[in-house]
Amino acid sequence: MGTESLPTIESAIPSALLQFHQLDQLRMLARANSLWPLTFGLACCAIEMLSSGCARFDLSRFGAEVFRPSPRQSDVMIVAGTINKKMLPAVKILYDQMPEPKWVIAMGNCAISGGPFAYPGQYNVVEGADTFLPVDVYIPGCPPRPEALIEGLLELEEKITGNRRWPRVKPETMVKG
Amino acid sequence: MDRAKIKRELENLAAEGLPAEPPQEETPVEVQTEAEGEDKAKPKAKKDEDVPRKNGLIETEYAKRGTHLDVQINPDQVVKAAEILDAEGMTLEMVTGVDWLKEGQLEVIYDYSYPGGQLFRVVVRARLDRNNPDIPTVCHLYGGANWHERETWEMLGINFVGHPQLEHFLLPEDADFYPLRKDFKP
Amino acid sequence: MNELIRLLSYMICLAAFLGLNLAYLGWVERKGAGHIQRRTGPKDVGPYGLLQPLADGLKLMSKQLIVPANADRPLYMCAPILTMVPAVLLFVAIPFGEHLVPREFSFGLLMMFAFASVGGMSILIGGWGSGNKYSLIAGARAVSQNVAYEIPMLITAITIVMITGSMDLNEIVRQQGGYIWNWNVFRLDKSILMPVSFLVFFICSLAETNRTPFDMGECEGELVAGYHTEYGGMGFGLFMMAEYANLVIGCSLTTVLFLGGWQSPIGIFPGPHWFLLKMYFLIWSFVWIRWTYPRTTFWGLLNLSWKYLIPFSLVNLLLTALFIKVF
Amino acid sequence: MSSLAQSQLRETFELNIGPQHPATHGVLRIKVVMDGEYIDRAEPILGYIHRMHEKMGENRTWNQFWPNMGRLDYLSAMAYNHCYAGLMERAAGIEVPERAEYIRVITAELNRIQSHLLGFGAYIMDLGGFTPLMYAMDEREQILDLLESVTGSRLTYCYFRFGGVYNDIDDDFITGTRAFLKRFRPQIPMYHKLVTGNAILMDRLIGVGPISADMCRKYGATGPVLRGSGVNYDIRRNEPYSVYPELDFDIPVYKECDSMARYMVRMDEMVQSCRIIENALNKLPEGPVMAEKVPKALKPPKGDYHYAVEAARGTFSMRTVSDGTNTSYRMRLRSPTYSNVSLFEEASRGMLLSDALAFLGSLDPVIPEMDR
Repeated sequence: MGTESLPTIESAIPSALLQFHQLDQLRMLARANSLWPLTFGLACCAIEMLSSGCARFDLSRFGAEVFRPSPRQSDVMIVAGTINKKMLPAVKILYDQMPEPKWVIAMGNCAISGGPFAYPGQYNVVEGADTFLPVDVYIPGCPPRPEALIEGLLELEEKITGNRRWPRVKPETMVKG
Repeated sequence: MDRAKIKRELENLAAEGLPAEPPQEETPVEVQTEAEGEDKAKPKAKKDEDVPRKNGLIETEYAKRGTHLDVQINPDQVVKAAEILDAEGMTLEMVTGVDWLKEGQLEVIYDYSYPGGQLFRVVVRARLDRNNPDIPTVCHLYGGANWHERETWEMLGINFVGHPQLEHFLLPEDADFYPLRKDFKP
Repeated sequence: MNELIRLLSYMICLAAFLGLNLAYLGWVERKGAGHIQRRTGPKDVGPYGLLQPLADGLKLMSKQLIVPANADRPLYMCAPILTMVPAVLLFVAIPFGEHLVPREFSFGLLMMFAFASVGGMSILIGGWGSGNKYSLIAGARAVSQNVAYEIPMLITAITIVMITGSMDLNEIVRQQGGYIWNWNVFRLDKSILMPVSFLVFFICSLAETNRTPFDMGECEGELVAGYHTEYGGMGFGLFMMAEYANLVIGCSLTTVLFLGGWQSPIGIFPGPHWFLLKMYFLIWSFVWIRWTYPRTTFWGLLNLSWKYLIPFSLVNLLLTALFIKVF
Repeated sequence: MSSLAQSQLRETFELNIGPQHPATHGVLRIKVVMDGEYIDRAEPILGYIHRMHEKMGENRTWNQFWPNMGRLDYLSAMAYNHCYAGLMERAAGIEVPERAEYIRVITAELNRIQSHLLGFGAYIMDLGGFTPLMYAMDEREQILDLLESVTGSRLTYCYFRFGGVYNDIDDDFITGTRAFLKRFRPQIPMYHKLVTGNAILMDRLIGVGPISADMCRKYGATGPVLRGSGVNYDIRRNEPYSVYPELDFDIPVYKECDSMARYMVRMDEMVQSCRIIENALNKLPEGPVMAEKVPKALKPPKGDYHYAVEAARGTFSMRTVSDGTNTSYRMRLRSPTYSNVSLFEEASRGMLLSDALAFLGSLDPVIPEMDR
C-alpha cells in the first residue's frame, strides 16, 4: 500500500483511479480480517499457537481461527518452531503451495534466528526462517505467549491495511493499571 | 527374573571374552593433564577410570551410578548377552555409543532394565576399534533396538552388522558426517 | 409471460436467500462452535462478527488461482462449479409456503434425488482431478458413502410417497396440515415406525451432506483436507458454499417430508415462517452434532448403512405397505 | 484383512503422511504403503525436528544445559527437569532438602496433568471431535497459571536447580493448587460422560491397535502404553525417586491392550496425580529449597551415570558420561515416545488408515522429544 499520498478531489486525477484505490483498500481490509493460518506446528511454539486458538485467547475473534490443514487454503504461515535442515525443503514447498497473497509470521526465537539451538559448531538447525522466507512479522519469545501471537497478528493486519485494529497499549499504562 | 543367574551368566560371558583383551589394552593411554587438578576429591576413583576398563563384570552401587550390574564384553558377544537377558524378561531401554577419541575406541552401551516388579538395571558395554567399528546387531531379539542402533550408527558411525535398515534417520538423507564423534567439525 | 415474470422474480429472491444463507451459515457455524467451546467466536469484524462472511468471501475471491501441475485441468476447474449447480438448482422445487414454490413439479421428490447424486459425483471429479492421493482417497470414499446412504434415504422417501400417494413436495406438505400429530413423523396410524424412519432420514442427510460424524470426504485428521486439499481461493469457497447449500436442501427436504413443511403445529397461521423455523432448527442441530461428536471410521460408516439402515428401511417399507393394504 | 488384500493381485501405492499433516502431532513423517484403505507397511521417518540436544550436552556446561530440558518434551518439561536434577545430584552427590523434593513432585504432577489434558484433547481432535480440546485447554490454562506463578514460564520450564528448586512456592500457589484440585476433580467424570461414553468413540478405540505386553517389552515401550497392556510398571513405584515412596497413589493398569486402554490409563493418571498433589501439599515440610554448598561450576567425578524418571509419556532416562570436567563427555537422552513409536511399524501392519492414525494418537507422541 505504500506511503504515497492519496490524490485529493481537486487534483486532476481521473476519478476511476481513486475508486480502484478504494476498492483495493476494501480488498485489503477483507484480507486482513480473515487471515487463515496454516496448521503448521513445528515445536514448542505450536502448543502456544494451539493455546491462542483455544478458549482463553481465542483467535476466532479476529476471524483467524480457521486453521486450514492444506496450504492451498491458507493465507498466513505461522512458522512456529525450529526449522532444521531436513525440514527446510518441506517448509519451502509449503510456502510455494500457498496462493498469493500470503504472509509469513516467524513465531519464536527459533524461527527468528535459530534460538537456543544456534551456536557455533551446530550442524542441523537453520538459523532463522528469514534466511529463505520473506518474513512479515517476528514474534520473539521462547515460546512467545499467546498474547504475543495475537499482537503479531494485529501487527500483520496493520501491515496489510495500514490501520491498527485496537489502540496500542503502552506498557507503562498497563503497570499503573 | 533371577538376578543371581543373570549375574553368573554374564560373568561367564565376560570371562570368555577376556583373552581377546590384551591387544586392546595396548592402546596408548594418555594421562589427562587438564583433568588432574580438578578431581582431587576422588583420586582413587580417578586412577581406576583413567585406564580403559578391562572386560568383566562389576557390581555397581545403584545409589551412585543408577545401575546394578555393569558388564564389559567383547563386541561379538553382545548378541549372546542380549539372549541371556531376553530369556530373563529384561527389556532393552536404550543403545548408546561413546566416542573415546584418545583411546581410539568407540564404546557401545546397552541399557537393560526389568519391567516386572523388581528394580534391576544392567549395563552391557563393548569397545570397538575406531577404525573398524563393526558390531553385531541385536535387532532380531529386540525390535526396539532397531531405531536405537540406527541412530547410533548415524551419530557415531558404528556399523551394526546385520541391521535391516542402516539408513539416515534423524539427519537429512545426504548427511555424510557423524556429528557425535569427537573429531567432528561442521 | 406472467409465468416468466414469476419465475424471474423467484430466481432473484432465491439467489438472495441462497446467498445470505451460504454466507451466514458459515458465520452461524463458527459462532455456534465458539459458544459450544467456551469461546466467543468471531466478534471483532463488524458487530457480532457479522461482517466476517463478507471479509472471507472477498478474500477468497481475490486469492490467486493455482492449478496444480499434475492436476487434470478441465476436471479440476469444473468440479467446484459442478458441485454448486445441483445445490442451487434444487431450490426450485422446495415449497417454502403454500403458494411460495418456484416451480411446482409433480415429481419434485424424484428431481431432488436425481440431482443430489450429482453432488457426490462432483466430489469424485474434484478428488480425481486434483492429482493428489489424499484427494483421490477422499473422492473414492465420498462416492461410496453417497451411494451407500442414498439407498436408505430413497427407500425411506418411498415410504412417505406410499403414505401420501404423491411425489409432489407441496402436496406432501398439504397432507400434513392441521395439528402436530398430522406431521409425517408422528403418523403412527400409517406406520408405527415413522419416528424411526425420520431418524434414518436424518442420519442419511447428515451423511449425504458430508457433515462431521460422517465427513469421510474431508476427514481432516487423516486426509489433510480431503477432496478439496488442492483447491484454494474461490474453488474452495464454492465447495464450502455447496456444503452449506446441501445442508439447507437436506434440512428443507427433511422438513417437507417429515415435519410438515410450512404447516403450523398448532393449526393456525401456516406459512413460510414455520418452514424456516423448522429448517433452521434442523440446521442448528447439524451444527450441534458436528461440534459434539467425533468422526466414525469409513468402515463403521458403511457398516451402519449396509447392515442397519438399509435392512431397516426395507422392513419399514414392507410394514408400511402392509399397513396401508390392511387398514 | 480382506481376502482380496491378501491375494497376489495387489496394487499398492505410497502415501506420505507428514511431515506437515494434522494427524502427526508435529513434524513426524510416516511413509505408508497402502493397499486400498489398508496399510501394507508404515515406516515412521524422524528427524524433521532434530535439534542436536545430545551434541549440545557435550558443548555446554552442566548448568548451561538446563534450558534444553524444557525444550525436549515441552508438555512434561518438569519431569525432564527432574531427571536432569536427579542425575546430576546422583553424580555429584548432592543432598536435596526435603521441601525442594516435595515442590518438585507437586510441580511435576501438575505438569503431568496438563500434559495428559492436552494429550486427551488432541487425541479426540485426531478422531474428529474438536470440542473436548477446547475444554481441556481451558482447564490446562489454569494449571499453566499456577506453574507460571512459580516458574515464570508457561511451557518450557527451567525451574529445578542442582540441589533444589529455583524459588520457593508461596501460599498463593498452595491455595491456588488446592482450589484447582477442587475444581478439576469433578471435571474428569464430566469428560467421561461427554467423551468416553460416546458410542462412536468407543467404536473407534476399543480393539484398535492391540499391543501385547511382550511386544512392549521387546520395543522398550513404557508409560501409558505399557500400562495399557496390563504391565504394572511405573518408575515412580518400581524405581522410586524423589519423595514418591512417601506418597500414596495407585498405578492405573488396564489389561485390554487397545487404544481405549491407553486412553483410560491417561485419564486415570490425572486422578492419581491429583491425589499425589493433595498428599504432597499436606505433607509439605518447612525448610530451605536449595541445598547448601552446591558448587557454581559443577564437576562430577569421572564415570557414567544413569537416572530414570516417569515422564507423562513413559520412562525418560538419561545416561551421561562425565570426564570430570565442567561439561559432559557424552549426554544420552532416552525419550519414551522414541521407543513407543518404534513399535508402530510392526503394530500397524494390515490396519485401516483411520485406525492406524487413531492408534498413533493413542501413543501420544511429542515429536521434538522423539527427535531430540
